[in-house]
Amino acid sequence: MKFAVVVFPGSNCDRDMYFAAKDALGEEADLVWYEEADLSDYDAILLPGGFSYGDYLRSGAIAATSPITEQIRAAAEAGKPILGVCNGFQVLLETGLLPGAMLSNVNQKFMCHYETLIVENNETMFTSHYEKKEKISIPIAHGDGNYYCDEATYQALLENDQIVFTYENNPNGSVGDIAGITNEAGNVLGMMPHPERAVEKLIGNEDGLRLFQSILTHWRNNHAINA
Amino acid sequence: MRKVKIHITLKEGVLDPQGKAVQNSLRSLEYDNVNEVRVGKYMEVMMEDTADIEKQIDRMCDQLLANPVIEDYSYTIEEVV
Amino acid sequence: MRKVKIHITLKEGVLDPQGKAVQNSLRSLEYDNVNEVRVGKYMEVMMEDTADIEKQIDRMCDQLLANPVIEDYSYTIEEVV
Amino acid sequence: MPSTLEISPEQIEQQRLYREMGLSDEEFKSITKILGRRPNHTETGLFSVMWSEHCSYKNSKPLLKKFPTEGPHVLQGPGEGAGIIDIGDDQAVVFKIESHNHPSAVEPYQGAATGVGGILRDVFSMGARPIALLNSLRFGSLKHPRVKFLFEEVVNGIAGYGNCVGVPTVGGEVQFDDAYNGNPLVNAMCVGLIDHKDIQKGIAAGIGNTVMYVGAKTGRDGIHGATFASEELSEESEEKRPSVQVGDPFMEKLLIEACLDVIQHDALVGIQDMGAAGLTSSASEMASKAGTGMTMNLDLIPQRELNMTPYEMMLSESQERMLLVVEKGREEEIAQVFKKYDLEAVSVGEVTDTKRFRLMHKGEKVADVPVDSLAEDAPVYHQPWRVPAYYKEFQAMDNYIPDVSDYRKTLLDLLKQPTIASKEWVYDQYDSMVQTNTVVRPGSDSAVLRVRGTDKALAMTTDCNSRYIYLDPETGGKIAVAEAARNIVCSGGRPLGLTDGLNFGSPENPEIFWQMEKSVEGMSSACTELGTPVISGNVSLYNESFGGQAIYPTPIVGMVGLIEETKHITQSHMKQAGDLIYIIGE
Ligand SMILES: Nc1ncnc2c1ncn2[C@@H]1O[C@H](COP(=O)(O)OP(=O)(O)O)[C@@H](O)[C@H]1O
Repeated sequence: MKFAVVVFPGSNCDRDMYFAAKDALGEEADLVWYEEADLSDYDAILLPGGFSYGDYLRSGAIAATSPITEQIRAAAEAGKPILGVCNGFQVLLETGLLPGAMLSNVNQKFMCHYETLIVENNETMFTSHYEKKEKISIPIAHGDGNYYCDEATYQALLENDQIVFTYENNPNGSVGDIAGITNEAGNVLGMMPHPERAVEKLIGNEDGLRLFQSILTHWRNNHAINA
Repeated sequence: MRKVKIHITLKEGVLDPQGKAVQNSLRSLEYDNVNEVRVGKYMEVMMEDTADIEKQIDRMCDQLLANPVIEDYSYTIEEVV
Repeated sequence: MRKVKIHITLKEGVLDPQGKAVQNSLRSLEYDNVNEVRVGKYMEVMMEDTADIEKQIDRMCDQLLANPVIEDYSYTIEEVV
Repeated sequence: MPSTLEISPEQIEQQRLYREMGLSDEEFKSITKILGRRPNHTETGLFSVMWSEHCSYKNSKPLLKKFPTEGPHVLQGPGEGAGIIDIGDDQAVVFKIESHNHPSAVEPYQGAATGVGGILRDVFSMGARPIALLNSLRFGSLKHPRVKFLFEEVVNGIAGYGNCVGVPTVGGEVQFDDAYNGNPLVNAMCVGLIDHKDIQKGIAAGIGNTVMYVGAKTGRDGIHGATFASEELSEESEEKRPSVQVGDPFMEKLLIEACLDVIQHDALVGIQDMGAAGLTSSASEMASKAGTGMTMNLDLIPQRELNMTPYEMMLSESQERMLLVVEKGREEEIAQVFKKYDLEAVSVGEVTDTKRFRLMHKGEKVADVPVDSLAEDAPVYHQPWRVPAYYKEFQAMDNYIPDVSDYRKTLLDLLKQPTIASKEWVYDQYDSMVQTNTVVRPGSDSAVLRVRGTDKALAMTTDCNSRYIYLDPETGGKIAVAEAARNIVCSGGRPLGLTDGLNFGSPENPEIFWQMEKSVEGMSSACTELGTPVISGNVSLYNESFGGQAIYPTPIVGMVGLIEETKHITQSHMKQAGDLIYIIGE
């Protein structure tokens, strides 16, 4: 399986994402610079964390206007798995590929530590290796992680099972303790916590690795059917 | 040349964490008569005049400067010599 | 009740990385007539009136809302009923 | 501060305007002698910043000579942007600490942020990828609202910059004491990783080669920052406020990536960041080190503001700027590397064989001075010293033995001290995990980062108990080095070497100079004993607050150690009930 990690100016978890796919998962991965990218050959697209364009104006806003978002949109429509982590999530919100918007953390501070997440939906292509309601420990590192959407959107998220991860102890004020959501079709996942930071025992734990394994399993199953 | 002054504010009903924090700080500095604070953005854009300048500014705001999910915008245009 | 509208802008000559980034982004979106963007803050403070309200707002700005080292501020006071 | 070209050499001399720039009468005289004429305004500016303590170490050089700086594994000792130590497998670790005390006292967020930015540039300009940041902070008593504000904003500034550039902040220390009420200390350390073949030097070699400027445009910010850092804080410091620089971590992130690309290009000859004293120090040092000269055309310098004078451009401390020397004729190839990141590399000058530093502006020669006179010929002062009265008093006292009756209460009281209490509030705001190498995060003795692709790891720490040093600088100096070494060893590492951040009051006060000398002697003897050479460092003097009250002597030790195998990594917390506890040592 072949992963593309899209690098925007100011992305800084791009290599971490690359190592997670390449070394921890053991699949092919490329770092692709946002201006030069041709995403058509890739099986999955990873939008890494960081501070694209310095987080100026609004986190993810400027990156969302760059031409590559058209390719990301096309890949989303084609049903490819797209994972946006942290700043990648913010970019997905700003492009409208996911509903809602991001506000600053209630305490107005950047925070970096492990949080316990609850797997609300293990029937997505990103979470099949988890149990439903399983508690996993994944690092967060963000200043603008306070997910906001209006009541109607929230109800729709609930009804369609789009809420994939919630926080056990909401650190940032997000609506409904939301840590990660998918689009309606279920192939675009945005989440604030960093699964790519939890893929090795040496640097913490492996709770995030199963997310990447789930993507691989999904791809393999699809591949077997197509082949 | 025109100086466009753009105000971007959070929509009513959207919680404003930054405003809330400022409000709390003001309260702890004993400005007891402060009731509510809302924080938004203010931009000054210098641009050359065009026939459809208002349309253009609207597009700029919709496309980039404001996020319609959470923000409203308004602007005034001044002539600069 | 008064609604105080406060504008906080960077002093002239102070680097505005945010404004610069927005400006570049507008340029790459082909708003070629945009020359310069400066980004500041806009706050709305609801407060009860007092005799020395202006003095109070000045103090609030100096103490907390603006950073006098790099920012200027100005405000208007409106009556709200 | 005069800032127009109109000021004539005569005026500068007669009205002693050089004093406002920080030059003494003696120094001005020797400049006149070096040039064989009076310096003009721009030239006076060049000398004033290059001869400031911050750039020339004129008061501290005699002390720095005492440090052991060599060892079989030292690849680069003090003198370049940062020191380098071999860690085997053709890899090396690069590190340095730097202070940003005065700017942080005036504008804590930007002061701390640009301190982080500066130390990062020192490391990546050597060709190394920055892999970790640490810091060492001192504040007054948290009872004072201003101190609380400084504390919060400094932490905020460090987080704002470090988090954005994607270098994890993995350790540090914070102490509070009334001695720092008017003068906080903000020292930032950066650690980088490099392959031997990539090591760069800041040299302007090759007559005829082109000098290129990359990064942010030059504005009027930070003019005279180096001199500012070499004076006591006073009421006037408040007025000098516009001299505080604003950082742009996004620009820095682009520079990191672009510079790490460009060092792989064979057309690159030398690279250095523009730190304190900006263009002046980077350009003159690069030429002086290579034994060459340099001519720059200031009209070509990218400028953010209108009508900037040569004086302003040369003294500006605008952040996020780098100076490169590039093989003649290959400028376009270098410019292409930067273009990917939307950065413009502009040719601004040429390397010459004249050993002179010449500046052109609007067709006129605005400066022409011997390069070495700026970078090498600053005066060196052996300040007089005197044993402080307080020290004699302390020595005469009996040892104080506290009378503890209620251990529980005393323990709780101790834990409530801000200096002892958990620093989680601080380090939770730092991204300590980005780059996914952090094995031991803040909260243990040292931070530990694995070296990806190997089974090795690096341990790192900053330490200094300034109260000990105040009480007895020589012993305290030894303790600071020994504490850092213990922290490394406890984490499973062998100490490799250290960087020092010497923060003191005014060297012109004989009692303070004595503190400096004694603590450096103490540190040096511990370094020799432990085999940990000093490979880089920084000196920050004149740390005194309004009333002339000096800070405690605070020579901070930043140490890095090598852990041969990741299985040796140990952490400081208790692992499980029933485990035995031992005390080793005296
Ligand atoms: N300013 C800081 N930045 C990052 N980490 C810090 C800072 N201050 C303290 N820490 C971390 O908190 C932990 C405890 O620090 P400290 O109280 O100085 O302990 P010690 O005396 O054992 O070194 C250490 O891991 C240290 O790295």
